[in-house]
Amino acid sequence: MLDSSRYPEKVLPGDLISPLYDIDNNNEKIVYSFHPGPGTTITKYKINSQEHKVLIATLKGFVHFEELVKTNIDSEGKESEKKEENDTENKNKLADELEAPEVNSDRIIKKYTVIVSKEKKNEMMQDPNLQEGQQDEVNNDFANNLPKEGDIVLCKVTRISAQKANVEILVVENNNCLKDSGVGTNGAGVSSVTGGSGAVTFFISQASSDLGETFKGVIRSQDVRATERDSVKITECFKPGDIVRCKVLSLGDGNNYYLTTAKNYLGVVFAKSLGGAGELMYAIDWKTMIAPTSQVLEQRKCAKPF
Amino acid sequence: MNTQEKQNTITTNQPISFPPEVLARIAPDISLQRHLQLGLRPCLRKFEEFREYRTTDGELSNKNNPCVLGSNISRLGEMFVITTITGGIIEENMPVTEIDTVKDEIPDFEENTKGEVGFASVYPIVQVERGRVGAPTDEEMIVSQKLCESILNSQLITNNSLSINSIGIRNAETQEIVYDSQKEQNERKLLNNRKWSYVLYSKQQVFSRNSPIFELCLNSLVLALKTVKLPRAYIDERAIDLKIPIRTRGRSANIRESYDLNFDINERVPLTLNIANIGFASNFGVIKVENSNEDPILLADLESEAEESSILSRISIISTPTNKGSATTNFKSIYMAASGDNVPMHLLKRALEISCERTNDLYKKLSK
Amino acid sequence: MNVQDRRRLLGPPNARPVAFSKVLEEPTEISNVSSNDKALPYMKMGLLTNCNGSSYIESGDDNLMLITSVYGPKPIRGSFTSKAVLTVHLENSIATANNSDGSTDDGKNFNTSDDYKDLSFFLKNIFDSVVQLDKYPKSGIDIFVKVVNTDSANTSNIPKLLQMCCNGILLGLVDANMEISDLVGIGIISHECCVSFIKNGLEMCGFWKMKDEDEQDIEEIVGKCKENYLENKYLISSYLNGD
Amino acid sequence: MVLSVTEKSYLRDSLKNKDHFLRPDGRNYDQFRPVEIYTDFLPSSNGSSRILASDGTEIVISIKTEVVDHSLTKDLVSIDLDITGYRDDSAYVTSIRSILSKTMKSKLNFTKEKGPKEKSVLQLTKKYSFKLYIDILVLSNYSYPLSLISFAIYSALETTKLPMLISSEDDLEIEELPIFHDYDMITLDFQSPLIFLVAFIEDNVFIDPSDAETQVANKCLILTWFENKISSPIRTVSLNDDYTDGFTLLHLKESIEVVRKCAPEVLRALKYQ
Repeated sequence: MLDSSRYPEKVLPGDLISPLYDIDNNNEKIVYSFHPGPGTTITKYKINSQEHKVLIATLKGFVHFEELVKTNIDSEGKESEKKEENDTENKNKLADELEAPEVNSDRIIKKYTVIVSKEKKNEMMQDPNLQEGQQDEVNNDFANNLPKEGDIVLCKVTRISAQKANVEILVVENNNCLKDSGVGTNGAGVSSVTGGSGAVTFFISQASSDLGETFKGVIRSQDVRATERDSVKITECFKPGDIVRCKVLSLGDGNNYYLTTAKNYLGVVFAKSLGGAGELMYAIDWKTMIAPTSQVLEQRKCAKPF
Repeated sequence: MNTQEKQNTITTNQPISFPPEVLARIAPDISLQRHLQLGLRPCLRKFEEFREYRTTDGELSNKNNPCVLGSNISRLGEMFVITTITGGIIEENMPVTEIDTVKDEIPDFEENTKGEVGFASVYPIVQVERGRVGAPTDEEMIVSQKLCESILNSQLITNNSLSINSIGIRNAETQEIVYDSQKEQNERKLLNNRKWSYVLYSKQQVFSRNSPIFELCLNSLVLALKTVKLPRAYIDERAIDLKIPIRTRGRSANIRESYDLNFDINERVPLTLNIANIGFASNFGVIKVENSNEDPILLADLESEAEESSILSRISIISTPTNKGSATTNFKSIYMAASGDNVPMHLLKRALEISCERTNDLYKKLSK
Repeated sequence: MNVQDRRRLLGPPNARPVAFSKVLEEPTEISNVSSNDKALPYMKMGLLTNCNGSSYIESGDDNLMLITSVYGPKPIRGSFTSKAVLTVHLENSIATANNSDGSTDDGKNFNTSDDYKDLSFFLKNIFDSVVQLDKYPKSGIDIFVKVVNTDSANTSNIPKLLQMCCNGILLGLVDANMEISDLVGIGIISHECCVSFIKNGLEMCGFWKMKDEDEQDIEEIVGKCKENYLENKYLISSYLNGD
Repeated sequence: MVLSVTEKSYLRDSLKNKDHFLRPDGRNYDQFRPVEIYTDFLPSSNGSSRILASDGTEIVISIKTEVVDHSLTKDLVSIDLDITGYRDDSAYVTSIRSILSKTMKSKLNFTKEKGPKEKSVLQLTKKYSFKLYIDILVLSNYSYPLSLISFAIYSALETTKLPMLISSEDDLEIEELPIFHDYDMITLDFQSPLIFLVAFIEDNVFIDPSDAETQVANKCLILTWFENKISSPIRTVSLNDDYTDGFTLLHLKESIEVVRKCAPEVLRALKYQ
């Protein structure tokens, strides 16, 4: 087990946390290899014209060591594969670096991801990869929660066309709400097209959310549902103003994230009837919603409400 | 996919739910209704409760910034505004006639007979800090205009209080400035009976905007105006005789006044305001709670995105405090837009009542 | 340039700002310098609620008040960028006499918008080297620094201003939980020279010297600035730790 | 031209090595690119110059003067800078303009003689001074032009002809406008500062970086050469967002050395024509 008391517990940006490799105090054979996670990075220090690579903190907070692989080298292959499914980017890059020490047969290598976060140790260890279940706690650590591949996001539909629906990403589910967007920062909710921020347009198909600037996304018609992808009619799935739960497919191009709703639990969660003028509707099956008092039925690609 | 299935079995029985912060972001109107149904507001205040108002006067108008004639920092909950007032002068286009000289000699005469004196305003620029640069937003423009009109209509500043009635003369040798009304009468002749008056500008920077800003801006502006001290103007003794119109270089072809008025950094006169007309503003919203057959409810001092974007029926009231002398309150301005739910009579009355209370409360607090 | 601004209420066009003839340089300035080291700045994080990070700094000695706000990461338009674009806007929000954003002021020593833009550019360069921009793809990080109050006599003290701005931005970034590789800081020695350091003074990331003074060896300058930087860094880190 | 990631890394590798330092155009670390300068070709201005760099950068400078009452006018230098392809209010242009105008202002107030005869270079009589209008037009711009602009200003000022004063210098008591000679001109007794740009990559320091080199440099240092010594402004600029490593005292010292070595030669070359 890693003796984390050897390393600082509370850090400020720029503080040294650990070298990239370290040897266990008691057992020479155990080598710890540290990898930068959120809130840490590798930097070079030059001391006496010799370069040393070390891990430093980039956030203010508490240091956590998360073991990447629980067992020794034998089962390492399987384990890491499984992990990589969930968290892709960092570890691929590191894979190369890992190769070298693995050759040394009699040493046991333990890999740790070093994380700096605002919370103290025990408070934060909840599974961050929950896909469907809901967390009650909202993680307000905003900056490190930009939408990334695989994230579930909640969006508002801003405009639709035959091929795609354009949306604004409001929140990454179970994560932060960006404080700096919203009516508060961009002036009063209603403003005219001319002058000023002019974020609001009068076209019904372009109902903007008055939310300042948000990350934009696009749901292409073939990403709306998993079956009969070619016969999707966007107008029967979304209407401007709907709140949609989507999954991020990719970072997309310069303007848009690519999103999908091709899962049961993805789709419209909130919609109002009659193009936003009516009342809140409820899903009765996966493609129909009903307004409770007026009994208006409308077509949507609904998210499973349970 | 193991985990996936596990998730499904766990969650099948519970409906989809969102944490309050997320719901407030994705569906502010629903979030607001849920709160109101519980008898709460999203900001956790009571329906008719205002946020705390804190203020600091005149801190930014010090020796180091002589250009700042008056200032105020007002804080309403988390939102705050920094108001600074600067000045300019303008030469009044007054024909040099005999009537003017008569008026000058008998100043009382003018006020008594005329009765009605013109009123002046300030020229405000409102900036909401929002992480953007560039042209002002609609809100900023609208609020600036409203502030300008409100100050004018509340008859707070008379034209007289802004006009420069006496001009000092700086002795060329001793650099001393003399404000001598006797001597000045004579000099006035030398100055060809030209008249100047001050123009007031204000700059208001709103930080942490989380609610409508007009009321806070107005209150802060009024308080800042109370602190304004106008620097006295003087003229160089030598310059009095000089009468060369200077053409300013460049594109503007204006002829600058030949008298170079200077301002005395040490000698300042407080701006006289019509104290009786000082009014404070408060705002209200009216909204109907869904799933209840009751009348709409009145919310004081709107705050947060949810309230602002879903409550479209608004009332904004400027009222003067009840003074010792006059027991009645004067309403300086009432603005109502029922673009959302209808506003019933009793709520409007209630709003007026509350606004009086609020004004009196503010006045008491601020005059301490 | 010459188009009249119709979006703001600028008042009568022929008005002239109330301007004061130059204030006599008060002899208190010498005592100011000596007390420079003692008065501690007042710092506060999280002043504003509608941005992701903010800070307020009031330097102890010369009434310099700064409000820093950090916005972002927010989306940027145009082509895909794999890392964030950082911008710094330094603004003097003290009302200038003519009331139009300080852009058309005449003749003051240091107030022109050009100069402020230049300082912003310099600060941006410093923070480019510490903010972990590649963690924020497709986004922009905007930093606004507003000078709310200052001794007008001391506006010419650019290094001091830069130092305070640097501190303010740093606290803002920490408040926003933005990933930064170091507590960058600026050390000053005089009214004309400052150096910004990272890695406890092992490396520099900015150098600023705009006016000649008495002959000084570069080594001496850097050495003295480093001392000042370490003092300043101590202040910042003890504030952050005490928080 | 914007380089691709691969090109950048190739270029950086060839520039960062101390032993196999190789610049894309084969220059030495202290070697300038050739420039061509033409002077005095604008008949309607007091002084002018045009500079052509080997990478195609072309700058035209015109200097005009005006006689002003220096008690009324605070700035005796006015600099107008226009760079093709950049907005006037972009950080790039404003930063260069701010550096230039501050440098010129501070250097022109420089006085050689101390004591009662002390006066600035531009002072004409006790009441009047020349005011310089320096208009800079960067026609085509392939690398950071600050250094070249300072060379061009130098050459332009060298050839600037000012009318010769024939009235009395002491006009404080007597109200009198300065009177000039009909055709005799004098030159300005002033050596304009030269601004040098030095780039850092890892441990290497080299002067006059080209556009490609600035794209991979960590930081660039601006140094000024005035009155035969290093002078301010000295400051850093970053000309790219990709490489932002810090630098050390060694870099500063080396760059000062390089400028010390190059500046007299550059000055001689500029004087020669």
